[in-house]
Amino acid sequence: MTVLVDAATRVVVQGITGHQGTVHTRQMKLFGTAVVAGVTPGKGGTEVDGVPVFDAVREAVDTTQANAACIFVPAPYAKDALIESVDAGIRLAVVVTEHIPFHDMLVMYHYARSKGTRIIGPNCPGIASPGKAKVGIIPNVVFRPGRVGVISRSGTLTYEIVNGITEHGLGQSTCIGLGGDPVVGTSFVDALPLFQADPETDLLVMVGEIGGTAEEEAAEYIHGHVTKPVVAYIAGRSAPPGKRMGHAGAIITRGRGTAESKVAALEKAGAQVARFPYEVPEMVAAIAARQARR
Amino acid sequence: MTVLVDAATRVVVQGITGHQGTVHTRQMKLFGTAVVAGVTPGKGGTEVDGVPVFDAVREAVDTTQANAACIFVPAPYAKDALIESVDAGIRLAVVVTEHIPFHDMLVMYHYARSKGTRIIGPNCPGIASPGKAKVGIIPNVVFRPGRVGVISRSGTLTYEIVNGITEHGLGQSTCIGLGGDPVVGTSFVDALPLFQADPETDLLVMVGEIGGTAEEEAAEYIHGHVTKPVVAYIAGRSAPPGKRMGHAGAIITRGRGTAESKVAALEKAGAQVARFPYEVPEMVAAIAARQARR
Amino acid sequence: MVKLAEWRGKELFRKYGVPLPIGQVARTPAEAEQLTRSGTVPLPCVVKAQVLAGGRAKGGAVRFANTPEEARAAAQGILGLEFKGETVKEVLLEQKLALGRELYLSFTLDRSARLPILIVSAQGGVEIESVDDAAIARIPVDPFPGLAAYERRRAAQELGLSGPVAASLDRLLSALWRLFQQEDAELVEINPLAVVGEGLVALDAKVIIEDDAGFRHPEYSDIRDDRTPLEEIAREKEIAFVQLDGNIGVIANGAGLTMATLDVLKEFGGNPGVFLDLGGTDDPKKVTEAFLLMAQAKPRAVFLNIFGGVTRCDTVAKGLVAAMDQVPPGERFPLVARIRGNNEREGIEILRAAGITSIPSLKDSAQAVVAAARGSA
Amino acid sequence: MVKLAEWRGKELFRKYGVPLPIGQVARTPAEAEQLTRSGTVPLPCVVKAQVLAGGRAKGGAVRFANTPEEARAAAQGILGLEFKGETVKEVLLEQKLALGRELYLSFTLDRSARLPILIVSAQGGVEIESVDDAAIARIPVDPFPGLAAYERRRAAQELGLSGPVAASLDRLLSALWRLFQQEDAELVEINPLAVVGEGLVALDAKVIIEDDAGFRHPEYSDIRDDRTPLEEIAREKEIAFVQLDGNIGVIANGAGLTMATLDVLKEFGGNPGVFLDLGGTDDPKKVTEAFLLMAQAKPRAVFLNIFGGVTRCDTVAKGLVAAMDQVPPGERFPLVARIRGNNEREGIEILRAAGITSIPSLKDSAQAVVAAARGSA
Repeated sequence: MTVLVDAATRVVVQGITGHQGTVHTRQMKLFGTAVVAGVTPGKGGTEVDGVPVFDAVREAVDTTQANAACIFVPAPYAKDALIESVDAGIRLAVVVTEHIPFHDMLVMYHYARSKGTRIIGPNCPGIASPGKAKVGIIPNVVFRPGRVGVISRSGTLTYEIVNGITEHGLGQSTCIGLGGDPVVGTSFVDALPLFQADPETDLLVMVGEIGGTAEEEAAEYIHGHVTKPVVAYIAGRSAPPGKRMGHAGAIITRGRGTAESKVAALEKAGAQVARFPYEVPEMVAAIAARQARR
Repeated sequence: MTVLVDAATRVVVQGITGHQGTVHTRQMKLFGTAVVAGVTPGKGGTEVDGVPVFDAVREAVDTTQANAACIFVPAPYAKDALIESVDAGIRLAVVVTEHIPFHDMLVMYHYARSKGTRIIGPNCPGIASPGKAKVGIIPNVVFRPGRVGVISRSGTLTYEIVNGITEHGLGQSTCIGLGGDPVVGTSFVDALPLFQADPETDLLVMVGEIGGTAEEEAAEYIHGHVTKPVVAYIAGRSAPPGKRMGHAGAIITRGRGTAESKVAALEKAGAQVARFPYEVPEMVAAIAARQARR
Repeated sequence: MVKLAEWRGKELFRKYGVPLPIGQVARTPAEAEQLTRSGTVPLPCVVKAQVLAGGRAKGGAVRFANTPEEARAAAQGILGLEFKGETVKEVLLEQKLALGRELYLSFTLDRSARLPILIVSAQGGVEIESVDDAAIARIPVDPFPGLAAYERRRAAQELGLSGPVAASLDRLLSALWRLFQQEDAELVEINPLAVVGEGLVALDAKVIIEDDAGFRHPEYSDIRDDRTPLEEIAREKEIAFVQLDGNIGVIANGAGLTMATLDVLKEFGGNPGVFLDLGGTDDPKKVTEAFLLMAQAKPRAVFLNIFGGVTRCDTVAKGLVAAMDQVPPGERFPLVARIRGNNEREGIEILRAAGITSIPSLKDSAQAVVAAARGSA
Repeated sequence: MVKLAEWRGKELFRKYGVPLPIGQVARTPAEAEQLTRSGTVPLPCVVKAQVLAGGRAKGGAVRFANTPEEARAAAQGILGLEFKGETVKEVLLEQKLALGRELYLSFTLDRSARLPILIVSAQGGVEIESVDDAAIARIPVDPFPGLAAYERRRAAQELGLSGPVAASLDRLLSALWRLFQQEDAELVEINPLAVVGEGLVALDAKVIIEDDAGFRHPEYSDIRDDRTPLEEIAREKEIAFVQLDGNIGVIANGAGLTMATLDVLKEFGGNPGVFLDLGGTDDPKKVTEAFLLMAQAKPRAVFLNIFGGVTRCDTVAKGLVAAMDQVPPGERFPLVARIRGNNEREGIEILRAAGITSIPSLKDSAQAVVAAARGSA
């Protein structure tokens, strides 16, 4: 196991017969992931891209020993889909679905937690460990195996930065896109210890956004617990206060959660904070070069 | 720690200003228990038998470092009282209250479990470890420190049997009265491993009743995991089918949970099964004598 | 345990949106005729005795009617019937539907799993106990997220339903789950649940409300169980009291000790008839009341077997002595007492002053009361 | 984010049983007079502009009336007012009560704890942001057991309430908690919550319903936010679109990348005016629609910055090229494109065929668009 996924990861895709489910099943397989099953109620017995489709997650797990779920089902049914996975014994559930009401997500989070299932997302690109497995939708092309761990609240900005790292001749150990919704299954603080403990990760990239206080909490955690170098970037420094930038995670509320407070907290914790996304790969490359010299 | 309680147990009594709360606070103290706080909303600042009373469990815990709760509050408020204890970080909650609706108890059980709090009860006599601590209402007079572990679904029948063991010149390591309600926080199967692992327990007494299948499940567990000798007694062998004997746990339903099936399962698992309560101390004494000779 | 009659269960079903045949209750033959004549209940119809016991169809407590006159005659034939100890006071008239398959469905508690459980079987219309275990599906439900969509889909699959009937089941299960929780039910059972066209209809309704949840449901306080008059008085006084066929009265405290006492009495050839569980009372008046209730059951001998915990021995002794004086001389009975535990010494002293000896051993005392019952025969 | 006007929030409060002053909405001065003359709203009364912005009392949007004529005059004075960008179309008339203390109370989400949170303060009646942190109590609520009695007691304690007022708070909190959950609210706020005699009354109501829960609440679909007309069109087409003061249009995909693009443009002296987030679309028609919407905002230059994931580069390129032809010649603007990621090569080829060069570096492309915006000024 690198972080959460590895070659033993066996994925069941919930909502596999939908457009996104089908497209990303193919992409996950091309990445080298063992996508062993799909689930769409009523479509049991069919196949998608060679992957057997079941009516229920329990059947899929019993038949294929799936241990991770990738959820594409529409928002109104996402809560139920997650509960089904949890009850079937799935330990890692990546929820790609966007627009899930946070009241639903509260139930999902606390139920999954009480049963020992980790959620990544919702509204997230998922997790990928190049050369091992991908559960989610991050484009395959941006990756290259390596020793940089990436944790991000963004979607496409993650791809942009991962791609930049790859273009600088480096690679990634694992990349997690946490999702930017108000309630996320895995936060920076939850993900940081996994990378700190991961022997395949040498340095960490953290991509944050304005809104919420997840980056400030991450900074506190880094201060006490993370010894690996951290390069951070916070998007939205120039965003106008009070306007939404596409999702609820990006509202500046009451002076808390501003770019300034996040940057200050991270710098205080010893992280290098990039001012622009294209500076991240440069900083990473410089640290990697120093690490290589040691 | 013997089993669940020991000299480090610090008890907060919820509903301390009620009749039962007051009486048993005194009895617990006489047993040598550190009863450090009581809680009755609106009575904060008063005292019961020298024990300070608080308005909220959180205050009691913050002030007195209580780590176990004994709940006497009336059934309609018991669920809330338990949730309050769980949220205040109490790890062991003995619920003495009877007549709690099982739908409430389902919430209590699953909520407590998700937060790592163990419930004993409801409608139970509680737990006692002679010479250490008692959380509950088992009469002090029946006990004597020793090496017999007692687990029972009954109330007074437990006292009767513990008393018999004491009269035979032996003593108890820990005695747990699980309560006979349809949903209990701790069952035989939950309690058995604690006694099996307890270095202060040499042999086990299990007092069951007709109704439910807790004894059959205990027998299965004993078969695979319990190496200490077990003496069992099942009450209700002569009870007429379909009539209630005082609580819902004592209904014989559909041929399952009969005295016969319980006795057979326990004997098959290697337990000695007494036909009458007064045989239990005799069997225990015989085993203890053999153990002493070794 | 508050068992609701079919029609009351169906009132709940209606409230929660469970589909039912058109129907109404009648308490007289004339009412039955009127309900069908007016079209309130469409013809042909079924006329069903409103009793709690099962097996009504076999027992002649369910009849059919094609005309208002037949409805009257059917009601006439059923009302007043004695059915397994119950007198029929109400009949339920319901339209007769063109039925498809008959299914079984219930929500109840799985004690071992500590979870509500949904039980379904494609073999409905017969007693579920008689159905092969392999034909019964058990679906546990977590009370936190509640009944999930995938669990409802699984139920449909187990019942072999699809399309609109499965959609009907989905709604029905959601409704029944809410009923189960909000009404504090121990059991909600539909047997048979019939496929009618592209939908489902609950032909029967069995709902048992938990006694302990009474504080949330004053609306059920008028419902009487199948208790004897003495049991009913005991219930009002909150004394656990069970009447059977034997002749020895047992007063004990706690369900387990009461049952153990019974076991021992049987062992020595005794035949216990009334058990009275004082539970955790610590009020001498309640003990007196309980004792006088026992006297009304006219036992040949009474065994008082108390282990004092919450209930203290002296309290019981005081209550007992107070009661003894109130029993009319002609109704007195031999009493064997065994009181142990909290305040044992004080209790024994009070009894001794009233001329009663407490026998410490359960074995000895049980033998004594069996002998006393024989002696006074 | 569906912000409910005070009167709509109070309709919800009424439905859930939160105590309110007697009141009603008027849309004309005549209606205001009539409501008070008929006694529907008792006098003296308060007349409040129904706008979403705060600070109404200071801004003259809240007036008082002792007679029907005064009510009319007050409504006359408020209706049609421009208040912080909103035009007042409704006033709420409410009886004026003899107020005791004014408290603050709200339910919202604590993102860090992933729990609903109850926030109370004894210092109500002012903006909660201005209250000292020490005077604000935060009580997290677990959604499984729901708001517990001890949490309600703690709120009463924090607010310094006891006796009947505390009992009133207990009921109010239970009602508000149900509203918060069942209506999928992001925020339910009462400020001020006034002590009136031995009870509590909600003088204001601020309820925000979560957009994403719209599928459960069609009843809120008619409520418009404070959007510009173009933003409203974008909302209908499900395109995230924000209009500000600058002159550079930005089309990107994903909130993070959109914000990062903004940051970079500002760095190079650009002044972004419209941001359009394509999100995860993979439909060329939607890209065309988005682009035409952008054209209507009349930017000086447009920056297309796409990193292909779910959205593929060729899809965007196709949609873009299709849109370019539909923009009237007079409304055309310089376009700088940067497309990376999935199907990058194909996308670049499509753009090149239409005469557009994709600049791979974010830095270079951002500088190019800033220059273009200056050039076309």
